[in-house]
Amino acid sequence: MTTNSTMRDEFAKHADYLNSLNEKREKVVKASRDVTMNSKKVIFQVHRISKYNKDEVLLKAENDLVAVTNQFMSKLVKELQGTDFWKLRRAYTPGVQEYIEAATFCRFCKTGTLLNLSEINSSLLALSDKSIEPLQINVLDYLLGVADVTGELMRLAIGRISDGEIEYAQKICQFVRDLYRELIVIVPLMDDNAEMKKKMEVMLQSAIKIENACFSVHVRGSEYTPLLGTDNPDFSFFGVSDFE
Amino acid sequence: MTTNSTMRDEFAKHADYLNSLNEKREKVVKASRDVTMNSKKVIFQVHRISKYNKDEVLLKAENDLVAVTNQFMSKLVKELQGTDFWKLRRAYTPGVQEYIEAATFCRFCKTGTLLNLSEINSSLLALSDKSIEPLQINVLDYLLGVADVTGELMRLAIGRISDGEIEYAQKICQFVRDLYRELIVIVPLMDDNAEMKKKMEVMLQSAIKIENACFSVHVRGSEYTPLLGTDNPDFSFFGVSDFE
Amino acid sequence: MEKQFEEFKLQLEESGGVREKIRSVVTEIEASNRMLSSCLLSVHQSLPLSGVLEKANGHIETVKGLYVQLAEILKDCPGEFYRYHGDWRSETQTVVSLIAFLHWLETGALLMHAEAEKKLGLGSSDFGLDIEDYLTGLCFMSNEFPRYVVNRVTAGDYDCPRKVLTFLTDLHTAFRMLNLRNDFLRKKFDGMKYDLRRVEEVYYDVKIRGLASDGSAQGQANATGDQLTLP
Amino acid sequence: MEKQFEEFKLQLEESGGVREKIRSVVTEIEASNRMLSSCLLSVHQSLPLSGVLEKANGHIETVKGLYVQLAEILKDCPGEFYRYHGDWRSETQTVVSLIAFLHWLETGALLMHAEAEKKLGLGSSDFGLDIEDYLTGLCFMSNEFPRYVVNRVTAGDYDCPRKVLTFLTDLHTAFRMLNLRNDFLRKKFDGMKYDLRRVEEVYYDVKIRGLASDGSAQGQANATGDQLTLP
Amino acid sequence: MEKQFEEFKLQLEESGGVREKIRSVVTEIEASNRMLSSCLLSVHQSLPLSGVLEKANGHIETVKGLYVQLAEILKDCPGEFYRYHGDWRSETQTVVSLIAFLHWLETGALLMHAEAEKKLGLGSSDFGLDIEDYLTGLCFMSNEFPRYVVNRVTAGDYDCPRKVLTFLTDLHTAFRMLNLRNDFLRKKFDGMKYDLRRVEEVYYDVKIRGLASDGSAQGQANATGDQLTLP
Amino acid sequence: MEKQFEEFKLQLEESGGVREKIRSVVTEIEASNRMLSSCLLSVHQSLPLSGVLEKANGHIETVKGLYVQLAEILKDCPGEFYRYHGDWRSETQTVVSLIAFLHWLETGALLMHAEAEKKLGLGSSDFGLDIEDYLTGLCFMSNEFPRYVVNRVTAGDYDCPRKVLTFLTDLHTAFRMLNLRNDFLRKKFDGMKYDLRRVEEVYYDVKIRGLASDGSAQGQANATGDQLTLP
Amino acid sequence: MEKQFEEFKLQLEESGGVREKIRSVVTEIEASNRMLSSCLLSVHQSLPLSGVLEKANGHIETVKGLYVQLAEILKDCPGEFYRYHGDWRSETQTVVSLIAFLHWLETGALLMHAEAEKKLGLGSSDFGLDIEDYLTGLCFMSNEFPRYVVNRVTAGDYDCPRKVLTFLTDLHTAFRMLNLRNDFLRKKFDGMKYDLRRVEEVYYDVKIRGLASDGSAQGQANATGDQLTLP
Amino acid sequence: MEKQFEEFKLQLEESGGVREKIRSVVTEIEASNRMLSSCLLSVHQSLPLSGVLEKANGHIETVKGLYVQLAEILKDCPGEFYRYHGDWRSETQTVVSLIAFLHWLETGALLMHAEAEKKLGLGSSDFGLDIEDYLTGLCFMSNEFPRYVVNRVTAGDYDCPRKVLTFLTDLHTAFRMLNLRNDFLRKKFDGMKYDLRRVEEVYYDVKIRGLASDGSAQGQANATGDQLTLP
Ligand SMILES: [Mn+2]
Ligand SMILES: [Mn+2]
Repeated sequence: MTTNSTMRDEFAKHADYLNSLNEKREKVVKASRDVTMNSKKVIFQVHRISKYNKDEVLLKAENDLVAVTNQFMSKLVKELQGTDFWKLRRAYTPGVQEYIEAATFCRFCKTGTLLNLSEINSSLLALSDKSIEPLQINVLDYLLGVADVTGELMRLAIGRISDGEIEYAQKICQFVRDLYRELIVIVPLMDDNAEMKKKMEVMLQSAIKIENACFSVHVRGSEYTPLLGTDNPDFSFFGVSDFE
Repeated sequence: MTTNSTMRDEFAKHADYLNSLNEKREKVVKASRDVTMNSKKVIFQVHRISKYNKDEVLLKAENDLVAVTNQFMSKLVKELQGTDFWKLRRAYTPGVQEYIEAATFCRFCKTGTLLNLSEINSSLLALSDKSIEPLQINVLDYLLGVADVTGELMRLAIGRISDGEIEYAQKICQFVRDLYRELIVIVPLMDDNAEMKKKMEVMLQSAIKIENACFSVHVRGSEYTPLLGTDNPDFSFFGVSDFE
Repeated sequence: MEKQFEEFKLQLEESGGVREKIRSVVTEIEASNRMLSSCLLSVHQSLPLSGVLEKANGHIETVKGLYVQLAEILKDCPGEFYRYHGDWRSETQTVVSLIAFLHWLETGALLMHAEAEKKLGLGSSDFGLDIEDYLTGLCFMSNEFPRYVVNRVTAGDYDCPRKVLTFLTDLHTAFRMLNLRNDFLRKKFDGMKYDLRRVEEVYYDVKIRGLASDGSAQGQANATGDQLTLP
Repeated sequence: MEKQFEEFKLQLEESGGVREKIRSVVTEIEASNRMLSSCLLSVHQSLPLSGVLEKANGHIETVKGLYVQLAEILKDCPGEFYRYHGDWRSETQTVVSLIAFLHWLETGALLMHAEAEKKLGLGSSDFGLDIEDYLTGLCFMSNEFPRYVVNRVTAGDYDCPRKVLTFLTDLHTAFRMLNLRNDFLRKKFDGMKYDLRRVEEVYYDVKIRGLASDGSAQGQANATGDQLTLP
Repeated sequence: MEKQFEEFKLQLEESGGVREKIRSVVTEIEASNRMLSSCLLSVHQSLPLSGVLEKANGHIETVKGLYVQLAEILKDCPGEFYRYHGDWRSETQTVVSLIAFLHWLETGALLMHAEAEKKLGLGSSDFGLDIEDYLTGLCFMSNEFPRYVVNRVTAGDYDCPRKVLTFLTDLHTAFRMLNLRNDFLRKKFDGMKYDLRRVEEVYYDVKIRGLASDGSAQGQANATGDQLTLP
Repeated sequence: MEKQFEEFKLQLEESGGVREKIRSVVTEIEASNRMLSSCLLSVHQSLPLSGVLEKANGHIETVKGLYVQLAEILKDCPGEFYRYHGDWRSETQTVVSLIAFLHWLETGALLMHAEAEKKLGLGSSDFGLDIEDYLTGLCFMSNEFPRYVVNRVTAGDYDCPRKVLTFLTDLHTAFRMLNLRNDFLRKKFDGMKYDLRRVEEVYYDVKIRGLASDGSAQGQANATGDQLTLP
Repeated sequence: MEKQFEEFKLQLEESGGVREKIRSVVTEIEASNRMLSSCLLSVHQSLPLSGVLEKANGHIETVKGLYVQLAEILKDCPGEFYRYHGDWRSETQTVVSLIAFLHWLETGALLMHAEAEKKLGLGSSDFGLDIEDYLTGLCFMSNEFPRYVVNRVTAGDYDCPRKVLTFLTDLHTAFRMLNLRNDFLRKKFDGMKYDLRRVEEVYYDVKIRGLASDGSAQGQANATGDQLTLP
Repeated sequence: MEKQFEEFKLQLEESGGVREKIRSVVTEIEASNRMLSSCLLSVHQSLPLSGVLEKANGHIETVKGLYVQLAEILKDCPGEFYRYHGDWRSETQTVVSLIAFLHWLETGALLMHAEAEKKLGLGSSDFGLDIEDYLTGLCFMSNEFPRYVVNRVTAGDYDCPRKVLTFLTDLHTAFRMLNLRNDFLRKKFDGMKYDLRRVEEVYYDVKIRGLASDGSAQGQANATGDQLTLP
């Protein structure tokens, strides 16, 4: 019957389309998982920082990050080439977010600034085959990743105080607060902000944890300021440096 | 300091252990996803069955299943070799369950019987490197997979009735009921049966759907039994055979 | 930091604006769909088909105009079709089900993907008809048939079940060529089996009573008007 | 079908029996842990340490006996250690935290994984101490230190904070070598930072008041008994 | 500050008191609704209709008295009808569904909004019957019809499906005129089409078996009592 | 203080012991319920009823023995029935539903509360069958009927729906007399109307096709075995 | 069947009535607890203790009266104490926490179980104070102490932490004797160690600053009123 | 029937239009609230207070304008304030918390209900500030204080905790006068005691270290800007 075979031709096309879409999605999911796992390793590497090994530790972290970019992000980029990025977003967003988290974490530790989306995206341009449209990370994934980095910054701040680097901790505190103040205005504008709203709550808790740690150091230091005959609290007693 | 360096040695070992465990887990997850996707394809192939193409469709399905076993299950088996199977169970259970579902589905359509766990496990023995302990699917994953197959059997039964194969549908109905009656006694004995309990509810719903379909055919057929001058309902009117 | 976020704010406000524009068009699509659906529903009440079809085609023109507007809006956001896709997905599935049903009423044949795009004025630009939406729409269409044959038979049209049954059987066979994920579309497709079953039952009811024609003799006596002559 | 399920039933009942046996031993481990914990807690009240340690070591013997029983039970299920692992995981983490704390009180050093296994009578058979459980136990141990130093200082032992601080700092540094997943262990490890912070604060408090020895002169005057001489 | 909170205290106690009074009346309405519902349910068992209706009308008098009490309570809170509206909304929707069903049994016609208000003793004061509650009640009423026609046909009343079908079709058409928001009412209305569909199927069942009268010949033989003569 | 807690320790251990004993018996009850349930499920497969009933009654004997054990345990805790009641409540509701269904299969009548107590060996001591548990059990039993009538009809027993319908209607009417609180039991009872409705539909399906006997002519020819002769 | 349900109706109404009466008394207990709690809270603001205690004892008289009412209601339901126990359990735990805290303020000692019963007018009849409720109440009381010592120290009472610490340590030690099940009470008790820890820290704070008396010299200078002289 | 539904259509469209207008204004209120909130957050960073306040007051002007728009919309629906109240309730609670916090920063006093209405341009017409919304807003404001005092102390303002503590204690006492229902507001108020407790702890931390002024000596040296001089 003609109708029947026309229908069969039509659905044969659709079957091919669905099969290849699924296969692509699977490949993207796998590439995204690799990015996640290796980005996490970079983050742990940064946390190995201490007062004295800063440059060395960060150098290694940065190299590791470059490796993630070249080995795993490039794979993701390759799998995605020629696809609508928004269509498969749910398949790769976890990896991309973790990558953003690792990259912005490294940058903050290095320079105290926020790594911009445009910088990341231009570094991705290099990975793409020139002939096809390159992967560009969208604002939403960037913001979701940036929201996560505040949790790592909180951990970092607590560690810095332990190392006696009070000012470093205060810089982190300031940075997280600034991020929060910027984001709070932007969140309702985001496409599907349920996930982000949860992250904002976590971020606020992180900020409060840092503030409480700074407060604690401050009052403890202030108690003896007069005793030590100086106007500024002396935090040199903090940290374990003096008995090592 | 000695203590310090002893500690470092100790934790270096632990770090290696955790890193390799994570990598192995990732590989297993990926292999499991492949098994899932390709087992699903086998299931869809079986659903392409009709009154007339049965042998041909099932032959293709069985060949596809063999391919899943040789290409993807073998990969999973390879990744798992030398690991404690129970430790990484959560990483591979989705794939294994879907594989069980596909394999038991094929077998039922071919012979009307339940493919046993021991049969599956002996087919897996062939895939393993002889020197290392081979992967053997455990009872729990087998039962979870078998529970899922009843959903596919329900779909099959509805289709068979459409094709006029009432008796086939009734055979499926009987099979699903038997499975349910056997499982209901076993479920509370299973290790962590929350997932299975949910599946049992779905299974009961599947059984009821098949029963309702059989009921519907029966009363409709019975209405005209006297009219047709026979004792047995005549279902030859069901199915689209007669106008093609 | 501030500068980047300033820029993000602008970008997000812009895409928020796009969304707002889409929302407004989609609301209109939804209203038009309701009109179209309401109009098509009268086939269940055995009103003269020609009138129904004419009116329905009028509504489709409206919907087409709205899709053209959507496509226009999206033109300013190249590559972002799937970013906003969720905003009109459900309405598109509905409209596909309606125009495919209408098409069947008119021709007795399946509305192909390319034809559907054409009917909605799409496909030339980036803005196309997503295949999964098209397929879901077909499943929704299938859900209308059981009710349709019941009401046609009640109205005395005993030939309708056979035609519908042939069509649905073919459609179902074609669908089975697809490998679906465990998602929305598969669930909808599962429902199609039940529609098929129900239509078979009605066919059986008329057949066993000798009411159904065997399909060879077209144009047998029927008293309820012009609906039967079409498909 | 029936035959296979009959067999499954037997197998599952058997493993249910294993679980029941495990449950019963684990309940005893939990009780012993409570005794051990209760006994160790008295270090916060500055009772003479030697008595505490002796009593504690008695409890550990009991626990060891129970772990040997567990290992015995598992011997009949080769390769299924991780099948039942969840049933004693939490208690094992607790016991590790307690014996590691005790070990530190006795030696001032970290209880190594192999030592922990030995103390629990494990490691020779299939039944070992899971590494993640060991690490989690160490995190729990760390949680005890802030309270400990506070109470030691209250009791007049101004040298304790420095010792604890050195130990915890080393432990924290060692932990940072690990790449953790976003799981339970990572959350527990995150908590260790706060313990460290709290101990630093106490150390700062005694240091700034000139109460802390600088670590070079051991055996400075203290009046509260034998606790100080140990670590 | 204190003075302000003093005042708040009074106001909160006052509105708390109102709420408590409402709660107590609403509990009684709920109980009366259950009685009324239970009484109306017996139409499914083909008891003589006249007895059912009489008894039901008695219950309605009780409910009416309770609504008058509610209106009385609200008189002291001008402009606050919608403040407390949620407290009796659900019960009102139920009672509307019941009296509308009863009204159809008695007259075969739709209970109008104004009639419903009158039956409940409302409308003269600020306290009226919210339109959306009225409409929701009609949707609930519609849910009763499938069961009703099934049981009527079982009892041998083959004329009932046609009457109900005409009524429901008209009601459904009227509802379709409304532009409902995407809310509770809309969902309930969307459900009405399933009632319609089921009634169509029952009508189909009697029609295809030649059991249905064609509607022209009233008063054909029936043996199951007075229910048939009414609508 | 110490003496008081010493005493508490004893009392808590005592009630802990009671709970442990109960737990162990309840686990066995649950397993027996599963066996009984699995056995009763075969009525859907139209096996000869007598065999099913015999086997089922065997399981009931087991359950009865377990309830006697429970009652024995509780004898030592006068006045504390309701203290531990929650520990076996759910299993009791299940067993009531099973024995009440079985009783209906055997006699076509409702298992009375006193009969249920007797079947479970209860009622003589303090340990009785809580009324709400009994009622909840009846609601669960009701849930079995829709599936049962469907399968009976498929097996050719066209008289079953009428009998079940009469029984369920009576049961539902009896329940409606009760003023249930807004709780678990009420919710379960509210669900019973869906069972009733489904049975009505099945009865409708056989009735409209002229398959149902009218209940006057008992003992008509049937070939599918002994199930039909019982209720 | 009808007769049985008739009887059930009576029994359910009776127990419903009991529940309603209990509910009404419990609501009053809850309100009185709020008053008592509010009154006791002022100890955090260092108001003269004698006034607070007097007023608080007045509230306790009210609560006692309400418990006598409860006991009166339960008298008619012998053996059913635990049936309704859940209805007042939470309020009872609260009131125990309040009167135990008050008792400590007055005497510095733990309110014994028998004393608590007496204060609430219970114990003579079947209606007693459940031991687990009493213990849970003590855990809640413990939660108040950290806040209390913080505010006392702020108010200049540097001796309070030591007294509270002794009391809480003893209480904690006594609790540790108990073998608690893995339930609500156990969780609450596990929380007590945080209270203990916090009080230890406050004691540390005053001790390290040389503010704490060593406990031997009673009656040292304090300026903030009569609170210090009591416990 | 048709006429009635015609009328309903008009009424539903009217109220739909009102809702749409409200929605659009409320979206703007939410955005303004976000700006205001973001602006107020900078008080935690010890920027000069005067700048923050000025900017914040600008945002409040915007919000006020929006509330005037809302009131304008509602003017056409007399007596229906509470019908639509849920649509802006949450945003109103937020804005109250923000302006009350701002007011405290400026004056050290509580923003009264009448003042809040005035700040939002409300109160003259039917459109007022619901008391429960106002109170909920105050609870939200209270949640800001713990963080505020911590950051003020870090910035060297040791006098802030005492001031905040006095304010919060008074507010808490005032709230306790109210008999809150068991609802959202009650839960929010119950949370306020945690804020109070945290502020007490911060005050304790500065007091015990001799950092807090005793409140008698105003105007002591401080270097961190103008925040200290205000409250
Ligand atoms: Mn992270
Ligand atoms: Mn499946």
